[in-house]
Amino acid sequence: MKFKISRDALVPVASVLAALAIGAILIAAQGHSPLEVYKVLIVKGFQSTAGLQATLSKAGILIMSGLAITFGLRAGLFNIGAQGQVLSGALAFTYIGYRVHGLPIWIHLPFALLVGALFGALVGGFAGYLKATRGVHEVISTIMLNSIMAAVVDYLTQNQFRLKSQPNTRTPDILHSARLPHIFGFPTGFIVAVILAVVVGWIFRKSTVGFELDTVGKNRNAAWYAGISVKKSIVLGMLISGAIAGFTGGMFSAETTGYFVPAFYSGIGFDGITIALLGRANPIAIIPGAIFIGGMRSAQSAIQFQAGVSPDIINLLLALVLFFATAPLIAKMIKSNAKSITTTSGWGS
Amino acid sequence: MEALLRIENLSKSFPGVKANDDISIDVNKGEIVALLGENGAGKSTLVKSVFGLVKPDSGTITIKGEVIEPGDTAAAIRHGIGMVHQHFQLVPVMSVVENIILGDEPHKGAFVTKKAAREEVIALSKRYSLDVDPDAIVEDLPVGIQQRIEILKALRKDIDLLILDEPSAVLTPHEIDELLEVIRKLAASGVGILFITHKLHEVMAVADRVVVLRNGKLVGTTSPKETDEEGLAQMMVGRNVVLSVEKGPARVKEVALEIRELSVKDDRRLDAVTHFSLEVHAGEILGIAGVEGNGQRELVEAICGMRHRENGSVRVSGKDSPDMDPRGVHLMGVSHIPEDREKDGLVSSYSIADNLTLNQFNLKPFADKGVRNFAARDEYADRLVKEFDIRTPSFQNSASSLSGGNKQKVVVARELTQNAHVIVASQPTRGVDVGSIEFIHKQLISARDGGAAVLLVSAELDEILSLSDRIAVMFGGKIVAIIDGQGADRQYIGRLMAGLSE
Amino acid sequence: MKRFNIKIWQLLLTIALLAIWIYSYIANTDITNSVVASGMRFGMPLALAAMVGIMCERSGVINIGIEGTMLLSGFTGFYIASWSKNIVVGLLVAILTGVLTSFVHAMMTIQWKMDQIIAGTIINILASGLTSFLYKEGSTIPNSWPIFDIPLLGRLPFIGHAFFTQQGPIQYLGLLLIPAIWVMMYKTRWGLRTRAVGENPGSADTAGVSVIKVRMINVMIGGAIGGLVGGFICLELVGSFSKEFTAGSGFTALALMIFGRWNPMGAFAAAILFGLAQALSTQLQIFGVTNIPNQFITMLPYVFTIVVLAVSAGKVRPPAAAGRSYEKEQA
Amino acid sequence: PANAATNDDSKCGTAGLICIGVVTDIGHVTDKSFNQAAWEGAQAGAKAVGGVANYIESNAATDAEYGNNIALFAAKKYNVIVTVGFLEANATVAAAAKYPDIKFIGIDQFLDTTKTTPNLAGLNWHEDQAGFIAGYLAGYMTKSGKTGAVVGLNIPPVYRYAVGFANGVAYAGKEQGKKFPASKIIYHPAGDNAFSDPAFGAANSAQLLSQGYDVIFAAGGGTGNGGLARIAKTKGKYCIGVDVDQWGTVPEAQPCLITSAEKLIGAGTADQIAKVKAGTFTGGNVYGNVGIAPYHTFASKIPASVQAKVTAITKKILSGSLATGVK
Ligand SMILES: Nc1ncnc2c1ncn2[C@@H]1O[C@H](COP(=O)(O)OP(=O)(O)OP(=O)(O)O)[C@@H](O)[C@H]1O
Ligand SMILES: Nc1ncnc2c1ncn2[C@@H]1O[C@H](COP(=O)(O)OP(=O)(O)OP(=O)(O)O)[C@@H](O)[C@H]1O
Ligand SMILES: [Mg+2]
Ligand SMILES: [Mg+2]
Repeated sequence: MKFKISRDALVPVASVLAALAIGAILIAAQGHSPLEVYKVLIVKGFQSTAGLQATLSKAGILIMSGLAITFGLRAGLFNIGAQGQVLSGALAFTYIGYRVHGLPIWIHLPFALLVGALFGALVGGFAGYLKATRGVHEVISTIMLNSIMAAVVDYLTQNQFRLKSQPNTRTPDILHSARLPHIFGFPTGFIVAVILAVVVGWIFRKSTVGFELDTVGKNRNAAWYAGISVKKSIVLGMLISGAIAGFTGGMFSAETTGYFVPAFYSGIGFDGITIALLGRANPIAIIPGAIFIGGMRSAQSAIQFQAGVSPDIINLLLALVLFFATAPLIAKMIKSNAKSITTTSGWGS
Repeated sequence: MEALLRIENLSKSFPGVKANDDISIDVNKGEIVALLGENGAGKSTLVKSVFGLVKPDSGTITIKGEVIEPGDTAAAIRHGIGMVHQHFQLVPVMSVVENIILGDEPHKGAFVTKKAAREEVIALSKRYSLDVDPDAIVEDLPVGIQQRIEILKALRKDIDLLILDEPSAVLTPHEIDELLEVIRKLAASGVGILFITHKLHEVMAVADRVVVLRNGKLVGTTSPKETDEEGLAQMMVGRNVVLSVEKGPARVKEVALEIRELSVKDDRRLDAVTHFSLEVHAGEILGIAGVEGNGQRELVEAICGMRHRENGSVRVSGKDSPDMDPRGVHLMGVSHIPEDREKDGLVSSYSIADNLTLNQFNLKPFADKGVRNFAARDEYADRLVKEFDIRTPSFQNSASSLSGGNKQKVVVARELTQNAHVIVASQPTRGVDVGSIEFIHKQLISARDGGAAVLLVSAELDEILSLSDRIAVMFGGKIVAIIDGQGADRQYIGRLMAGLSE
Repeated sequence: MKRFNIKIWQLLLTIALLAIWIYSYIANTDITNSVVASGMRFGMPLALAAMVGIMCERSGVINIGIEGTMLLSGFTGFYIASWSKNIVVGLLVAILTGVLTSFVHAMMTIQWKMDQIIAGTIINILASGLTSFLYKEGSTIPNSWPIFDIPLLGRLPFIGHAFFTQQGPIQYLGLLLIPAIWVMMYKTRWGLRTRAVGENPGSADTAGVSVIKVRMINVMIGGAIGGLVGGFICLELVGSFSKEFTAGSGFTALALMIFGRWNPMGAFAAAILFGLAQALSTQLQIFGVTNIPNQFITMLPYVFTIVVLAVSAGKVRPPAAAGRSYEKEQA
Repeated sequence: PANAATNDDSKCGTAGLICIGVVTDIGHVTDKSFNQAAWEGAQAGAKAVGGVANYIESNAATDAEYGNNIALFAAKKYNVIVTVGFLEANATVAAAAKYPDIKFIGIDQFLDTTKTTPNLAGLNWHEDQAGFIAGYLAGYMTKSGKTGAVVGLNIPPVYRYAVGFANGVAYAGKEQGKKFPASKIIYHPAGDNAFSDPAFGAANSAQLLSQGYDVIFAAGGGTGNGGLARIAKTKGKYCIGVDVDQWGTVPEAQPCLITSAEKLIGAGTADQIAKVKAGTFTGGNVYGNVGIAPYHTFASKIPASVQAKVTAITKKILSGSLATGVK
């Protein structure tokens, strides 16, 4: 039994190795030294203090956006358009962050984050409401809401929320009382993200609400039979998924950007999907994947500068890792019985 | 003479179970062989191997002297095997015609010739006197009709061997008689028949030979001439089974379930139940007899709060029960054994333990202030698995690993251990073996004797007759008669069910 | 009754749109023609991308890797066209790439029974990583596909000018291909089997239809269409490959597929409707409507889609087996 | 280290050697647009002063990412760092304060000079001037009098290009005594793909063409390029590119491309590098030159009189004697 467990744990490790091996061939084919590239990757991403800081800071955001997607997946909802919720959360956070003066940090920051989460929840919850009451599929509504939110956010940043002294479109700087302090240089966002992961993990493991959402995700008819309000669960699932996404946008602003420009946030929502899938929609299991990806991302520039390889190698490596970690090839090779990953079955209409 | 079908030394294992263990069976031309066994004995696995749906681990299957490639359905069909499946293999959103022709469509080039297909289906249904509307969409049809489509599908090709895996589980007595007639006719025309059922009187009525499986092994062969129903049951279960239900007189108390002027619509928003009124007393079993599709499902769902009540009220122990609130109704003391366990009654990827507490997970002792208590759940599950003899290595296993009968036991165990005032049992023994039927019936009676009001809905007229203290016959969404259970006349009820006036 | 509801809404919407169309055609023929044609241009690549989804999902395979399929095909199509100095070769290679990409997707989902959402995500990030990693600047193609008028149809009254003039070959091809897919899906034996496999693979299997084969082939046909769209965007619309040129259209296409209820003609209508809303928002800018901020004008197609869906209500019902890999044992 | 011929940075830090590092905005030095132009300018500048040039492409639009990339150059003792795009503004200001010995050139970054250090120059352009000149040419080339612009996201530089263009058209119309309808500006909706949506550019251009618009300014990365390619397929219509001379970057646009509204990013960057070498680098907000690209084969089709008028108006605009009317 012990032996089997260690074999299952080997799967991700072997997947990473396999991805790196294929990556090495591609790098060598372009006339560079794979060894040098990987050295830079490890040194810059995981060894130096600055690198580790950047890694964990990125990992924190990845964990949070992964949690947003995970929360939906567990309730059978595919929040493919979390990006719109991230954006609205980020802008709402920023507005409170620069507009409300005179609050101490321990009130201002949590309050602004709460408002960010609230706005994310509004957007996500609206999609959930449309699904529960009108049967509008969340994949459509969230993708459409993405574009709508992009336009709304763009309008606000260009007008009411704009820093007038700058010719370019951006908001004023977020006040220090709404910025996330680093504790001894350690990215606080990462700690918050891990705590959030534990909370979400607990919800699905131990709480009745989590069980209700899970049941709705697995068999809607049985959930209804068992006295679970399917509609309420759908709204709740999207609401919380959106809240986490909005919170992620706020945290990113608080820790990293310092003011709001829509482009800062591109890709956060979609990254969350990759992370959630890599972690098999398990809130705790997404953490190592996020750290790994965070590390690769933070070493990306150094790889180009110091090793001369296109930084896009990182996205390629990521895809390969996801492929090997999920395809049964590796698992078969090392004779693991690790169950294949499932997220939702189908569109879970 | 060479046997038509020859199964030799067939074995098949699934993780943790040996479903078939070195089984050898012959079926001759024109012979009707009944395959008996408890739930999980391995009957379905065996016939699925013959039809190529399961690839056996070892053994050979020969038909008319030719070996069939294992695990190849198309080959089985080519060799003239037809099969009616235990679980319907129909495409719900397609028409009857489309379902029947699937796989071998009348065609011109790449195109399906709709007209020819339709004519073929009409002719087929005439030939076997199995009436179906060729253009109806399958999901709109009652299960009985769906079963007919399954049978027509299997009969469509000129087959040498017909496999029937519990074809009668959802049929009315009349339909069963028709089915048995079809089977006899086919056998007379030389088709070999392999017939799985849990209804022993059917076996006695048509089988030439009976083969019994237990725990994956062949335990004996007999024939209706050599034995009786009791004997068959004993062979299957390995012990004495009491087939007739023993129950004392009902000690009827106050009204526990009161339905007044209830109207309900079906999924297509058509009237399914209209102005329906009924009272069920504590301490009695009221059986609703009726051909499936006469509003029973909608009635049950409306009573249990799962379907909107257009009109009327449902009172439990004198209090109004809420509309569209299954939890609210449950909390008033209503238990519900749903007719479709796979769809409504279970979450198949959940553990047996979670399924045993599926509608109580939020109640004490299984949860407190929104936090679940796994120790309490497991203790409870352990007890129920033993008490209800649910065949599984562990209550941690997923419900999907259970055989049909054992899945049903999970649902029944969950619903009958909650000390409910009202028990709504919809098709509680569908697809369940005789041993388990006996067990479930005993449980229902003891619930009645414990003071619960039991509303029993069953397409199984025998079940209704043997359990009910009163019988309500339902037709077209209404009650057409209420009869005393004692000495009720089978023929008379049958006529009422068919909508014939007295 | 529910089904009936949907039909009424569809009917009302169709009538309303037709009325608006006829009215504005009479009021201002040129602009109406131009807007309708523009709607087609916006909608057609999306409609074709939605066909990829339909081919896959009708047979029970969810494909969220449409984006990646188009990206990879556009990439190879463009570079091969550039290298061979032949856009026909480029287009063929694009289609082949689509087939190969979907073959990988099919292996993952059908043979290895991987989670289908994950498989699609892998295709997407693999495509994005590969195309940017291998990207080389400075390549050009000798010429790109021309636009042209269809001789007779182009002169038809009412629809002729809007549908059959001044469009590229993909537009016209789409007008043939989409109905062809519809006919295939609803009139042929292959289509019947495909739908059966997507709804209840067990049923198809017990009828002797090979679930694996039907799925593999449909997914690969879908891939070919995806390759075609990717190739055409690079070889016709733009004439060059740019990174991430798909710009999320693969996901919009999925939304339109659902909007169109997994029906080829439905998705086509949805895509054209979406395209029309875009053309309309452009037209509002052309008319110089300045009292509404531009962001709110450009938001129109998205708001429109949500509103139409919310009002016409009716639960969408995906092919029942979509997303589930088929285990023969459990038949 | 990779890239061009002059990229060996092992000797950086030795006196007199100018080492130039370019930190791109999210995007690549091959984007056929401003990242590429800045990188080419840096290389040209390096060549002119006998220095070294290298680039790092940013992978995320965050201050942290930009800061890290700048730090990579600083650690290697580069002495000129070019940051591209206004998204990098904050990071550049912070880095300039942190590394007072390094000269910073922030492209498209308008500085609040009360808060910045003198080793930082914000290099900007009057896009409205380039747009105006291109529009003026369009005003003489249009036959129908109907002109339009299909552009990316409505952000200030894009806005200035587009409105400058419209004003230029109107000005030319007035000169000719014609009252043209206002030039139509079509913006891409907000979203991550505003500058990478060729299908949008193509479809919108086609919509304008079919309504008789005959000179179209397509400005906005991939979105604009899609427009150019589409316009080129309709005979007798003209298109105008943006930022760089798109004759080379979008060759399939050549049948319609009469010119491109350019901001001379490369020249501006090289110019600042030369100033560093000469010791005349001053920091603060500086403006680079704008103009329109050569006519290429259209030189023979655009009447000489029109060409002369355009040359004259260019002078007036650049000297400031004629205002574009864009705030
Ligand atoms: N696909 C499968 N995977 C794992 N175990 C299976 C599978 N199919 C059947 N089994 C197991 O094999 C055994 C035999 O099952 P089978 O369905 O053949 O029983 P059966 O005799 O048909 O029962 P029933 O009367 O309930 O239909 C059971 O223990 C069942 O749980
Ligand atoms: N095993 C299979 N599973 C699914 N589809 C199949 C299979 N074999 C063939 N098809 C498809 O079914 C259609 C008919 O092929 P098939 O060989 O079954 O025809 P047939 O019934 O033998 O008809 P004919 O009378 O023309 O010989 C074709 O579109 C073919 O591609
Ligand atoms: Mg069975
Ligand atoms: Mg044949």
